[in-house]
Amino acid sequence: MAAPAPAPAPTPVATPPVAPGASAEPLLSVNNIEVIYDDVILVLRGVSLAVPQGEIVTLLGPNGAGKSTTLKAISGLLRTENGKVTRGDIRFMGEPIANAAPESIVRRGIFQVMEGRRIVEDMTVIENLRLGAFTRTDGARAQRRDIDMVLDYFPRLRERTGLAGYLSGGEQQMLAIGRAMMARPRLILLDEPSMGLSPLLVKEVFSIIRTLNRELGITLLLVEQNARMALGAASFGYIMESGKVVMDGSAPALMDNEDVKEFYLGGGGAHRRSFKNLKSYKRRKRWL
Amino acid sequence: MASVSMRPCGDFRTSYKDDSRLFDTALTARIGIGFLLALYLLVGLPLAFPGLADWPVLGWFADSYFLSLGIQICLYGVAAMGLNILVGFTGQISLGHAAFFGVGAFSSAWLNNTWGIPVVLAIPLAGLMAAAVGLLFGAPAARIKGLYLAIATLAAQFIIEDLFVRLDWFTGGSSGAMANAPELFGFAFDTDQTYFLFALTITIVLTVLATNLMRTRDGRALVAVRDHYLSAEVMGINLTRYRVMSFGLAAFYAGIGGALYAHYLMFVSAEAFTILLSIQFLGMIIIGGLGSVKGSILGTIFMVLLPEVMAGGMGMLQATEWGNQPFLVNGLAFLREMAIGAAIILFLIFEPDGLAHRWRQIRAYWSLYPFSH
Amino acid sequence: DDGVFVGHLMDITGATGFVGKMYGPGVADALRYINAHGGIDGTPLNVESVDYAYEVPRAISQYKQWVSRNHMVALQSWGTGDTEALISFVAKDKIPVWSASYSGHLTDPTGKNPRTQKPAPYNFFYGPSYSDGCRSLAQWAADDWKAQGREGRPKFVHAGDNHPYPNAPREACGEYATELGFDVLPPVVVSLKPGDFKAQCLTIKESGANYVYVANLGPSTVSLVKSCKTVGTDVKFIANIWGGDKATLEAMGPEGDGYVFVAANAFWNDDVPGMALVHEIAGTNEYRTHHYIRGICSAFYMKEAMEWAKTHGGITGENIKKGMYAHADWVPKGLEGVCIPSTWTAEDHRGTMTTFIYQGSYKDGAVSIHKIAESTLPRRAEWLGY
Amino acid sequence: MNWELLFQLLLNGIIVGTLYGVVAMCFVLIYKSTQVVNFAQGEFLLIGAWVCWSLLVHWQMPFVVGFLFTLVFMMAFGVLLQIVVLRPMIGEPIISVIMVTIGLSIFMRAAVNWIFGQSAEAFPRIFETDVVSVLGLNVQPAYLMSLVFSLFIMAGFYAFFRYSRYGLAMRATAFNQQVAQSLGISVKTVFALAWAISAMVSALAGVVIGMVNGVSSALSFIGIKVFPAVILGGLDSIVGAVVGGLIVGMLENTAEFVDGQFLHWGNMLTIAPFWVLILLLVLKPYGLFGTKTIERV
Amino acid sequence: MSEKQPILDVRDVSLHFGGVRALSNVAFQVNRGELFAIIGPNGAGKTSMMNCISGRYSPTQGRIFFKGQDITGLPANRRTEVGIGRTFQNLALFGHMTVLENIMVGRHHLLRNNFLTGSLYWFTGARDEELAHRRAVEEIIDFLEISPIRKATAGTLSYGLRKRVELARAIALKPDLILLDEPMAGMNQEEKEDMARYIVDLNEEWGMTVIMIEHDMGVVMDISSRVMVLDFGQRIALGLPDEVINDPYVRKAYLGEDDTPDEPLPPPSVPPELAAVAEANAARRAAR
Ligand SMILES: Nc1ncnc2c1ncn2[C@@H]1O[C@H](COP(=O)(O)OP(=O)(O)OP(=O)(O)O)[C@@H](O)[C@H]1O
Ligand SMILES: Nc1ncnc2c1ncn2[C@@H]1O[C@H](COP(=O)(O)OP(=O)(O)OP(=O)(O)O)[C@@H](O)[C@H]1O
Ligand SMILES: [Mg+2]
Ligand SMILES: [Mg+2]
Repeated sequence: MAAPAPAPAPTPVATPPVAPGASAEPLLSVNNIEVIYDDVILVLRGVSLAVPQGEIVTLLGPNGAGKSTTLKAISGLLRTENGKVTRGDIRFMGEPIANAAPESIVRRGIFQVMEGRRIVEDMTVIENLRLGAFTRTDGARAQRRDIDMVLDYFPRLRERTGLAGYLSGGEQQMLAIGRAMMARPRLILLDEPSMGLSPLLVKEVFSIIRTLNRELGITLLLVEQNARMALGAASFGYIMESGKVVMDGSAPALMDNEDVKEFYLGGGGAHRRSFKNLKSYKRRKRWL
Repeated sequence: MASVSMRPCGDFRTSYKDDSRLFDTALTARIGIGFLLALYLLVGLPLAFPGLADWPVLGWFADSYFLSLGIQICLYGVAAMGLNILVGFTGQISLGHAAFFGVGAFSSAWLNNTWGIPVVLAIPLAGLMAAAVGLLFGAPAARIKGLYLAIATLAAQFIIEDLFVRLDWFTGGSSGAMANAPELFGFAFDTDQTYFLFALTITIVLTVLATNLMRTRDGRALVAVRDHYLSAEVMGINLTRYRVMSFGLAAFYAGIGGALYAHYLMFVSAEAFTILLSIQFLGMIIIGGLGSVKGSILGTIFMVLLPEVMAGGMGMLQATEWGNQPFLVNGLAFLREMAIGAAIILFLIFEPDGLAHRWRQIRAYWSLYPFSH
Repeated sequence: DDGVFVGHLMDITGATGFVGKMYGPGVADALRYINAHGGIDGTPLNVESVDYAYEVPRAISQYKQWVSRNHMVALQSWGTGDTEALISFVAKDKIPVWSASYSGHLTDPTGKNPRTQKPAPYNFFYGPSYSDGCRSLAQWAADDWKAQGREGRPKFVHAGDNHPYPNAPREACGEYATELGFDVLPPVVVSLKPGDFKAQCLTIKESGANYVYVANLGPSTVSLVKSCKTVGTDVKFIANIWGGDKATLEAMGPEGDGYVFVAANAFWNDDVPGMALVHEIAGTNEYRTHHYIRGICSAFYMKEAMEWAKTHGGITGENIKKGMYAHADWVPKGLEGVCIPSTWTAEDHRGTMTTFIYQGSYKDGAVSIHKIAESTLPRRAEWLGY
Repeated sequence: MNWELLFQLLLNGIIVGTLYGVVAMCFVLIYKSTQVVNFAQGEFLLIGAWVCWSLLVHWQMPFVVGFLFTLVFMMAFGVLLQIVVLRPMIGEPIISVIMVTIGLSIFMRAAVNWIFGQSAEAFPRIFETDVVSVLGLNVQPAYLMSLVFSLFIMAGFYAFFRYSRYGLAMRATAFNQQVAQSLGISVKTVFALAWAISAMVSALAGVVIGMVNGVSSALSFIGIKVFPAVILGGLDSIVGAVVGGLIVGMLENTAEFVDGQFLHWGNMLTIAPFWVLILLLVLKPYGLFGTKTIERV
Repeated sequence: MSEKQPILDVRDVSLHFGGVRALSNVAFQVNRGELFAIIGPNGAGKTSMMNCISGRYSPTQGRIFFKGQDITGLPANRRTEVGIGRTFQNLALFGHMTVLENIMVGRHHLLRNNFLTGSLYWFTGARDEELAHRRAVEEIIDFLEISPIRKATAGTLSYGLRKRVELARAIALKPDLILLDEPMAGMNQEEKEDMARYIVDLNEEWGMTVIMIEHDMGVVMDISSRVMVLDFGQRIALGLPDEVINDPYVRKAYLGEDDTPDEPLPPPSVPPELAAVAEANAARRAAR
């Protein structure tokens, strides 16, 4: 079973740009950016990546590499954490958006699903979903239809009538993704969507991601720890470490890479290494 | 993994003991202690040899205006430190700190006047009495949280203020109570010079105590309660106990500050401990920096000096030809008030994390210099 | 001659600014006038007037600054809080103070009265103490009751905030009222901040009070009178020295008709010899309230005490204080008929036991004020400092 | 027992309490959208009342016109305030913002006292009669006007938070500004809206109170006086604010009754609400209608 | 095994929130030294179960015994003393404290100084006590390899690092039973391997009994001794990992496995615009 039958796919609100000749330009391009928190802590040191229209691109890397920071730099949310893009530029549909106000970036069609769910706890599921559609202007009826669509994707949420704060971790994750769907953006930045989800739901989420991409034409930049799933869904991947992109390539190429296999996929493809038997602490490879 | 420790390069610690010193480096320790010693000396010298008071620089340290500002900084600073324990460290906003300050002031005067307890003993006892009242009014903190608690403390402020006027036997009712100067071995601290040294000593002791508290078990528990009380509970911390205890501690410090106030002015009246003072205390710690012992003092300095500086500024404005404009002549006093309000606003816009934060940043900058960024 | 320094604390912007901005300029104008006319026999007064916004700490640091920097010899000050806080300091520094805080206990320089907590040897004020002011109103009310030919014991009630200033005369006055044959009802607490006092007025109405002593000042009294009129409370309001003046009556409008208050000097339009000087000091014909004029009196008593000091060993705080004791039934030169003859002695700082009682009336949108009585209380020993 | 007096006092409590409720609603509005406790609320009242007063007295405007002008002015004022002072504080610790409102209140009070003076001024006569009798209690007609207005305002607020997109946005902003921004909500706009509405409605209350008590700097104290009302109702509940206001109004008057008739302790009218406040909070830590914060791990 | 007394004995615990039945009559036992895993779909009640054991919630019905003692009504903060420690699914660090202080809080119940003796630091032995415990804490820090961030403020750490600090804090409690709520969420393969290592070591070398909620079936299969499956608040399976994983209901409801395989991946292709960025990144890497 793939995704539960999605509601008749409505046409995307944010139609991809059709300007001729624009196809050479990726939808989103990040050029050599540097990010500093609190005026002193340098976190990203020259990160470049591109997300073409209509693709799923994934960003992998260990904890603390700066993946979330990269996403926040794109969505402008960095500002709210006292961070700044101090060098390089970020272009969305050819226009610079580095350090722009987050709400204006959302209006342009970039929507970030933040790490750690971040739903509005003292609102109900429906209210959270309505909030997702805040920037939309296509009327209450379209939004109601979309709410139905989201609830079809995540039937569990339908039964949850209390405050969202009382949902279980996984339910909150569903809600966060559903909220992004409500915004109908051009580009969704997904920060670890599979975190805390059961295997079944991880599969569902990834098939939803593919559906979003294929049927609604939404482009995605996906930060994931579940590299197997991520590379399975994406067409291209970047690997970050210590604030730098250390490797990139098409998804199949990355999946074939020995280092990627070792550190992100858990040993050579088919036969998994057992967690139990890693008696000695492993070698560490760093691309520094 | 980025290490975010901000310590000067080349400063390595070889033992945990080194790592837990009061001052970050030997240098800051020397500067800090040296500064305080110099202060004692500079104030003490003209006191011992009155002739020195006429010397150019030493004279400033015998100037009772400066000293009275210093005394105010000490006594409000102690109380602000207490409030910072409650608000900054434990995360419970209090709008009733002035009331506890008042309890300390009245208690100390009462203990001394009615029971003949020497002032130097009455002051710590007053701290304890204030702490008892603090615990009483802090008890609801076991159940009430956040702004609800803040408003409950506002209620405490008004209730205690009302009691000040009501409890004649204790406070002298609406006509207030007299207080005596502290004495030690027959030596009275009744001039600005001596009282400054007296208050300074108490302030230093209480600052050290607070700093120690914050780096040991109970201090950490307070911060834990603020940052994440649910996980604090699972770490074995009794939430109720610490929430209420921080009220007691805050009130203790406030009480000592109030007692110092009483024995400096030698008169205590309920009028002095209004909600406005409570708000000023809050201003001190917010401006100084929440959750910083040092910040409490810095903020107090700011709040005590601000009106004085503004008054000075207005004096200068008055001296210019501009100052003769009729609208200014009448409005000078209002302008000063407005300037105080504006200073607070501007300060917070540009320094929302308080002076202590800026202090740390400057230090980090210099210790990383020339490799900042 | 470099002159001597006089500090002047006033409240323009603070909680009592409503009357502070009438009294303060009276003092300031008078001191300016004195300087312009030769100072203290040639010694100029270096005056600094500071608005301390009724904040005690500010008053203290200002005081300290004046003492240590300017060698202040005398202080003109203002409110209850700062005056009380400075009692010990001024006694130690030997700096006489003329305040506008008229609490009874300030009149006991030696601590004769057992109730006096701490003697206030360097504190002076011009005018009746709050207690004496209230006593004379009680006396007037007793007469008024009789004059109306009404029967039974009249009911007297104190209405004021639960604060040092309004509370100052409460017990003293209540005792005297009882002695005069009043039924003294439990006091009614009315906030110093104006508000809706209908609830209190209903209580007053219910209690059947006849005379309400208004212990607050300014806007609060306006609210009280208006609220009481709204609910239909039929009482006579009698107000202390800060509770009534033209500005207050104007704000009351028609409801202020018949409002009685106590004062300690002649009024701006009164036909008395000294009033010309008052007008000259003000430098204007615009109406000034009696608070302004009382400020002038306060300044002039100080001036003449300084003059005495100058000829008796120099203008020092100690000598000025003695200068205050040099005359009996004393009216500063040029202010005849304005200030009430006063006597201070080393044992008794009650300058005057005489008060004027005024009444406001409202007619066709205009407010006018008339003196309706003059009362002199006996200088009872047990009233000293109480 | 004097039943008639008690009845009159209670009635008075209800009438005064409605006004508390209106001011409390302004509080709640700002709290609900920004988590900020606005200590400058009282100054909004003050400014509103003075502006209206001078329009009527100095500019001789008819009441309705002057009143509308005042509302427009206050709205602009609220927006301006947001742009100049509060916008830079977006994303800063809430407690700093609360302190800013304290700074604002000092600033505004001084400015207003300078411009308008500190004496109490009476509003010109607006209604035909000075007093109207409600069930035997004489009250000023302004109160009846406010009663009507508050009903409208209450309904408006309720609908706003319930149905409007911006109402939802405000709640989200209060929950977490970062989250709100990530949803495309302009925190600035939300702030501007909240402050503008709050300033406007406060002005309305200021005018009514000014008509009853006279306009004076003491109006600003109402800002603190309504705290018990706000908290009794629950910080984030519009309905709670109104109920809280009514309770405080009746409580004050009941206290006055008990005190004036039996206890003679004095000052109960002011103090009793605070005692009740503490007791009630111990029993119901989120007020009567406040939402419990979610405690989950 | 069966003759040993279980360290934890959960007897028919039910937990209701209004209408929501988070747990219904769940019973199980955990033996001393076990590494016990709880799995189940999102919202199944796993975290709720853990909350009941750690004292956050008190069960609506049923009793919980720990080391033979009935702890059902014991306040949460007293449970550290009897030997229960835990980590949280949603991060619950003390954000403004340094990592070191966070872990020191874990020693709370082992320290004896109070605010009085603590204030007098040098004179009451508070310092010696602090230093002694500091040593223990440093050991934990070394064990978990977080010494570089010892002095970092916890709130600024990346997600994965915070999880590790949480584990450190829980270890600092010196519990006999440690409850881990999704310790590996948000980690990549390499980090999961590390974490698995730590958990196995904790269990085998430090001798702690572990109850772990985890969605990564690889980890669960490899390192746990027994697995319990919850669904809709009910225990639907309990047994050795191999048995449980082969339970058809588990396979369907949790793993979602008897379904059609994933849709075929999109054809691997590197869009031209990505090639340019990849080149630039490569050049930068070469330059370093
Ligand atoms: N607000 C902040 N202030 C200071 N430093 C920060 C802040 N946010 C993140 N950092 C630092 O930036 C670095 C990168 O963090 P980031 O959250 O981007 O990592 P990540 O790749 O998303 O890791 P994870 O997989 O664990 O989520 C970390 O070292 C972290 O400590
Ligand atoms: N405090 C509470 N109030 C109301 N409902 C709650 C509360 N805590 C949990 N629930 C509900 O109980 C159910 C179980 O939640 P729980 O957090 O235990 O799930 P979980 O198994 O940990 O799921 P996940 O894997 O998604 O974290 C959920 O439906 C949740 O909405
Ligand atoms: Mg991240
Ligand atoms: Mg869970």
